[in-house]
Amino acid sequence: MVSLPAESPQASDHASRGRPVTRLERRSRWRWHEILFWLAVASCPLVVPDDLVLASQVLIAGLFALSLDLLLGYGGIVSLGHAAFFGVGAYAAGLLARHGWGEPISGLLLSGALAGLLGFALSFIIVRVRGIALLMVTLGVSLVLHEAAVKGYAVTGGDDGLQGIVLDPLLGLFPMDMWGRTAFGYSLAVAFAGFLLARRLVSSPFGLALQGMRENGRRMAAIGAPLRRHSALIYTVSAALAGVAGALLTQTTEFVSVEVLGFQRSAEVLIMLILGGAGHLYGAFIGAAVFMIVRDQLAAANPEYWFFWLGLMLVLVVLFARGGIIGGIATIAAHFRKGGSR
Amino acid sequence: MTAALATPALATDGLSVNFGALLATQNVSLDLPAGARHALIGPNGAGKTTLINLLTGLLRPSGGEIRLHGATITHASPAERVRRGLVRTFQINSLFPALTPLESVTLAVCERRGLTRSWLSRLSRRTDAIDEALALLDRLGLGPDAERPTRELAYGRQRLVEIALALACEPRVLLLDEPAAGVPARESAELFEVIAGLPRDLAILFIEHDMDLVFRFADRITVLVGGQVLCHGTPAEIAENPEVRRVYLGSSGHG
Amino acid sequence: MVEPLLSVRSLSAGYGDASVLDEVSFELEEGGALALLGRNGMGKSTLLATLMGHTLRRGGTIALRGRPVERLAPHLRPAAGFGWVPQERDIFPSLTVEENLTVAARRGPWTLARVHELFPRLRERRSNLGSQLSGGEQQMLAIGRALMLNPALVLLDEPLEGLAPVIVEELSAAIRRMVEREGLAIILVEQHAHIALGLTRDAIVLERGRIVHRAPSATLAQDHATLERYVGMRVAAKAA
Amino acid sequence: MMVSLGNVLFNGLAYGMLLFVISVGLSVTMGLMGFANLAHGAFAMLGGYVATTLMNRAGVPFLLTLPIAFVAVAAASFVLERVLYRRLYRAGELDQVLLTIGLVFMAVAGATYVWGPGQQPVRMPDYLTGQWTVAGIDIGVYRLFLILVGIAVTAALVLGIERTRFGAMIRAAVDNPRMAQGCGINVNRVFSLTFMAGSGLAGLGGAVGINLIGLDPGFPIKFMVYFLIVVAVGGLGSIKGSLIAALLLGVFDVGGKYYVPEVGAFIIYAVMVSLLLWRPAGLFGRR
Amino acid sequence: GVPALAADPVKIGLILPMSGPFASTGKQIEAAVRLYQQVNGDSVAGRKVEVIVKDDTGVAPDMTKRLAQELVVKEKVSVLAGFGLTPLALSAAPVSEQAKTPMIVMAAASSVITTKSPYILRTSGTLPQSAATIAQWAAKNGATKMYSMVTDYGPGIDAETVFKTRFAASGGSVVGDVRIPLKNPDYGPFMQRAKDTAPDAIFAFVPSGEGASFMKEFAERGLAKAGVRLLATGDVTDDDILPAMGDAAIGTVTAHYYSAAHPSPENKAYVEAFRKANGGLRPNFMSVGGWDGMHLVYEVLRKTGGKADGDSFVAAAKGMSWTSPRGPVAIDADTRDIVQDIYLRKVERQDGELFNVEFDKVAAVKDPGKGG
Ligand SMILES: Nc1ncnc2c1ncn2[C@@H]1O[C@H](COP(=O)(O)OP(=O)(O)OP(=O)(O)O)[C@@H](O)[C@H]1O
Ligand SMILES: Nc1ncnc2c1ncn2[C@@H]1O[C@H](COP(=O)(O)OP(=O)(O)OP(=O)(O)O)[C@@H](O)[C@H]1O
Ligand SMILES: [Mg+2]
Ligand SMILES: [Mg+2]
Repeated sequence: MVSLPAESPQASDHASRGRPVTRLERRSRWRWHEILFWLAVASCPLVVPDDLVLASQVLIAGLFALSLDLLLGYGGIVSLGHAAFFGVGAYAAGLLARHGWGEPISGLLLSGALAGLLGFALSFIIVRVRGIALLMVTLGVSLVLHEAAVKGYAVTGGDDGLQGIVLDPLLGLFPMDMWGRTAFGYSLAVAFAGFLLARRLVSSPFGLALQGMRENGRRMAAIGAPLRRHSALIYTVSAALAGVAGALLTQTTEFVSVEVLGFQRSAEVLIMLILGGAGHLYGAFIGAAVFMIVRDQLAAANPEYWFFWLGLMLVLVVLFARGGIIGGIATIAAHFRKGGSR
Repeated sequence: MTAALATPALATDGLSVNFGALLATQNVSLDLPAGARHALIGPNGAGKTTLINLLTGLLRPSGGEIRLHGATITHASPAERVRRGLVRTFQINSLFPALTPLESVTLAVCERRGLTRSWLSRLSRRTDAIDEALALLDRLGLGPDAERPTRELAYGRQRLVEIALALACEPRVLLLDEPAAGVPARESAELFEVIAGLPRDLAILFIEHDMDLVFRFADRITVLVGGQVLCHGTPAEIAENPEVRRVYLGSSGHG
Repeated sequence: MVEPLLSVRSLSAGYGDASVLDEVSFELEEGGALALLGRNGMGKSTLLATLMGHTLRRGGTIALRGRPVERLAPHLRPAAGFGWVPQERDIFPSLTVEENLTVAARRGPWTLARVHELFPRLRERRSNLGSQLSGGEQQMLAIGRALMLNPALVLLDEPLEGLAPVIVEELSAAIRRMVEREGLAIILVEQHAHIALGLTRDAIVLERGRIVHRAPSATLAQDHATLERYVGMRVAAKAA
Repeated sequence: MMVSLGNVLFNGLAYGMLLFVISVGLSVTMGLMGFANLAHGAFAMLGGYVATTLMNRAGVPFLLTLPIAFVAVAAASFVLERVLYRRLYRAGELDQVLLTIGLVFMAVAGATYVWGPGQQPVRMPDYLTGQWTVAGIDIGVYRLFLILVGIAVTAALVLGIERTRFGAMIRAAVDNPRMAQGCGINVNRVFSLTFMAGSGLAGLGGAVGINLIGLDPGFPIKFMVYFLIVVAVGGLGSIKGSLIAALLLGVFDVGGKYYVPEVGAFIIYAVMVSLLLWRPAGLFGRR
Repeated sequence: GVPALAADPVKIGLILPMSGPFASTGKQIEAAVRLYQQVNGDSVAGRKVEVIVKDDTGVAPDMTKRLAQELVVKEKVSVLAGFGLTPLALSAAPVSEQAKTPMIVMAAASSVITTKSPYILRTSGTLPQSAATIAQWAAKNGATKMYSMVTDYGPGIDAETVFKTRFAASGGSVVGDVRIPLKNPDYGPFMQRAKDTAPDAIFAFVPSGEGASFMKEFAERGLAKAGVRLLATGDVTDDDILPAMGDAAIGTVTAHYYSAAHPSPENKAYVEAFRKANGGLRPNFMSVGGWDGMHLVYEVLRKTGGKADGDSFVAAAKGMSWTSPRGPVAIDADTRDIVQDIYLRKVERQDGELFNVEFDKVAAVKDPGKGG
């Protein structure tokens, strides 16, 4: 044994061992602003009862971005084709519902599982490449699926999208409604569940291993880390979450278009995540919210040229808030803690 | 001695590899009995690091075989070898810049104990792993820097983190590539005390250009030149060997 | 009085808002050789990096041959006369050995041929990528690269680290020659005090970013108490 | 059969050459400078608009618009580099992606505002239109012209970057800016020049491209993927690689559409993925 | 379905691709809608008519649906209108059905759309209308071997199927066909493929806006020289971009429901006003879809005396007919789709500009894509 003797009996309690609590131990505690965040989200139906449809789509995009954050923000595995999993989930849910499986929740889980399976399979070719090659391989896979969806007219409805999706009421009680009340409640519940899962994952020993892979894969191998296993696991989880998000979109809009597999979708989720700040979990939701709400407002104000202002926003964020919105907030906070030094 | 009969902890047979025209390793055979304190010396570019890369699976040999405690590992993956107790440090630091030493070492401990398989349990509950890491860092005098981002540590401190990472894997055969490089005299001496204090049955192969350390800690020495073994021997023998003096030691009086 | 080659006045610097050096002052005459000693993390590398303009300077001045350079852009300092062998070697991995040398080249006595002469190993590995060198070869390359700049003052951050004893001897001899014959000035950071002191005329000792001791190298080499206190000499002293 | 094959090859090569001329600039900025510049297509688009505007509004002859497009775009990129890009060299590639995507959005909207949402009309001079039939193969004059331009660009680049000390300087500056400065390399200047060259080429490519692939404000987004494929498959920073990758892409794209239109773009993606799995660093990747 | 006092305004939610690849469609329709209100005043039957424009970027059905929902829920619009492409219209259909809100399709052109909700009406046209017409004309005018090139999505496939059946029915044979991907940089290879099968004419459909590049390739590849004629739906020689196509386009025969050159006083006035209001922009077939959509709303409101709830609206709209700039049109009482004359036109130069000059027509064409 290299490590000193003495520890092991009452291992789990460090109060007895007179050492300060380390950051490692502090990192999985809930903080007040986290609770505040979710309360704020949950209060949407009271605050903005007319915007629940948008709110639910923000949550879905947020969940999608979250799934990417696990991969990118923690695992350091870039992907320009994450829509592949989103899309598979979306189509799975759509086809299930179309062919008689109208029960939403089981449909959601099934679709997620299917996407997860794809992720698992892909993880084995993914570990072989990195950097731009990785970007392009992921992108390539998603584009191949996109082409398949376009050509598979008979099954997917091709470029016209998949229609005729009918769902049973949620829990047998709540049908999808015009106002998006059910959609919002449903999305919120699923997104929060997904968040809890992700949060637990990143504060687990595996979460630390993920950061290790991000920092230095070569070294990870040299401390005996099963890299293939790790990447397979994270890919599966991330893909499954993405698939669930996709399925959620299908179930709340009762429509699937090939765009769920498109390059644009992959790029957008990446933008949202970076905008919010990768590697914080919350960045995913904040990014999605800011991106979609701003886009909505701009598009309403200036239907032809809103693109310009959106782009300007992104540029400004990069210039003034390195590491996305959360990164910016963090620096400002640090600034004040240091009593505004420098 | 005793190791002669017992199966060696680590053994290579005619190990070879080449980079294009350059024969970086030419059928190198060497035995490491359990408990060995074996030094590997030789001119710059002799192929020492390359040999370690072969042993740890970073490079695939073009010929020859590697046995760990009798079992062939010539084609095992790097991680697999580590799990079997064959651990190395890097000559040029290879660390987790953004993680703190504590995080890094805890990670190594978790990997060793297979804790990273569980992705739904809280790391913060594994205080035993964290304690082990802290203890290890203290022993290497890294306690004060345990929670600073590794990239901010002075070079010498980072060298120590290198070693801490290796030790956290509980090696049975430890390969050290110039562990003391960049660590000043006293610290490096202390470092080697720590290494010497490791479990007796642990076999150590270390590369070092600091002859004081080599001659104080090695019980056997292998000299590598141009990818080939020039000679094996006890420190005394090596110090005497005129060929070694010519190609490597120079006039620096030892022995 | 003759103007010193380098004069550093109450120099303070650090990284971000971490302050490392404070109020460091010293001078170095033309062709002088200065040993810079101190334990890990005391600021040796930071001092050299500051001379090259890579840290956040809080105050103080740096003058090379009377010309203030503390505000000079980093890429202009080699032209001003600085050469630098960083501790991590910082070889350009995607350049070949030869490119690593020529990319830095400036007119002067040091040419590719002469560097190859000093390190024959580099000629052999001429077309290797920087990333494919052995540790020691990288060290040689880093030194050769600094020399190709034909500087007036070379900052050597543990240049002997990871070199085989024979090479250490040759290189030490070479450095001594450069200093004595060619009037090249050096600042040498070296963990093995006895070697450092053997190669230099004067020495300063850093402790937590302050200069805590100055003395002629020869004197300091005998002053075991001080060395013991600030550097830790047990091993080294014995070997010296 | 042979004839159709000949046609496919010729048109494929021409199309590939076009992709090369546009993408090689990206291979330089992204490959050599390591800057994830998704806005590359926007520079190409700008080049295209400069050319069309000069031709349609000012009646400048086509061939003359090409160098102007190159210079104009290089100049524009110089400003952008100074004001925006430069601040992000040290930043992570994620921030770079966000910045450049933002620029793409702005460019798209800007172009719509100035030149309208539709396709730009272009009339090529007569000596560049029409086609000759050689041994049954239709040799489109304009496509022939494209191939020549591509060859010229390749020559210029190989002489200018791969054979010179400047190329080494760029790589050194990217590998380790701190040390590069320590070697007296003016990292900022090196980067500006490289960036201008890369963008200028994009502009040139955009200008010669209109006649083949059209020009509308969606351009930067429509072709982003193609440029990335060329750079990735060719291997970051390798000019030879980009050339071969672009030609492969061109031939496979045209061939796929000609022989098996049913599977459409499928082929090139499949080819790309398998090539990258086979050689993750690209055909001629350095790193 | 909120009961509206005759006092408060009738809101129309206009969802169009104002940005993105199909922005020109949105631009044309919006311009026509605004023009209609300019010309005919912004109130009818004592109620003010208010138009709210939303941009769905043309490629995001989920956004289209959301916008439709929001327009109904938040803005309380009584009519949804616009819809640039088939998938977008389809995604919004359930909204109109659930909310019983009339939905006027002003652009999207595949047949199925109107079947997806009992509240959908169409004022643009369907591709089968044009495709069937050109098929018959081709057969009558000596084309025997034809090659079909269409864009690979709903409308294109509609066009192809209808063209093939009708052309075959009238004795011709389609010797080959190809579906061009919707997002496609280069028509060259497809054109080459067509040329190599040596047909005596090509039937083509590409979305409005793509026509220019298509035409360029047709010329470049020397198909005309090889004696291959180009017969197409009007989308290919879209008035919006026709002027830019150059002489290459001259002689192209197309079938469609609107040409800016349609010789009628209504159209003269319309083109006049449209150009004046939009800095010389020439109105295309998209624009009349918008114009007639507004006209439909106004007429219905007149008829119902301002009642705008879904059922009375649709009831009133069924069978309604009027004279549009494009000529006589009517709303089919049972399919709610548009019934209109389909004209045969040839591209010619008239006082310096290229136009689709009409030389023949088939009167009152119903959508062949449905049952018929
Ligand atoms: N990837 C590579 N490609 C080509 N040559 C290489 C590569 N890696 C190492 N070499 C060469 O192989 C030889 C042996 O390198 P190695 O690192 O094993 O030397 P070493 O004995 O560790 O030297 P040092 O004591 O300086 O670390 C060196 O000459 C080096 O240039
Ligand atoms: N990039 C950095 N950011 C923040 N702090 C740093 C950074 N680099 C070094 N430091 C701190 O500055 C102090 C001095 O470091 P420096 O590298 O100069 O020490 P040194 O004397 O060179 O040590 P060694 O002998 O190990 O090389 C150390 O406390 C180190 O932690
Ligand atoms: Mg080595
Ligand atoms: Mg140092």
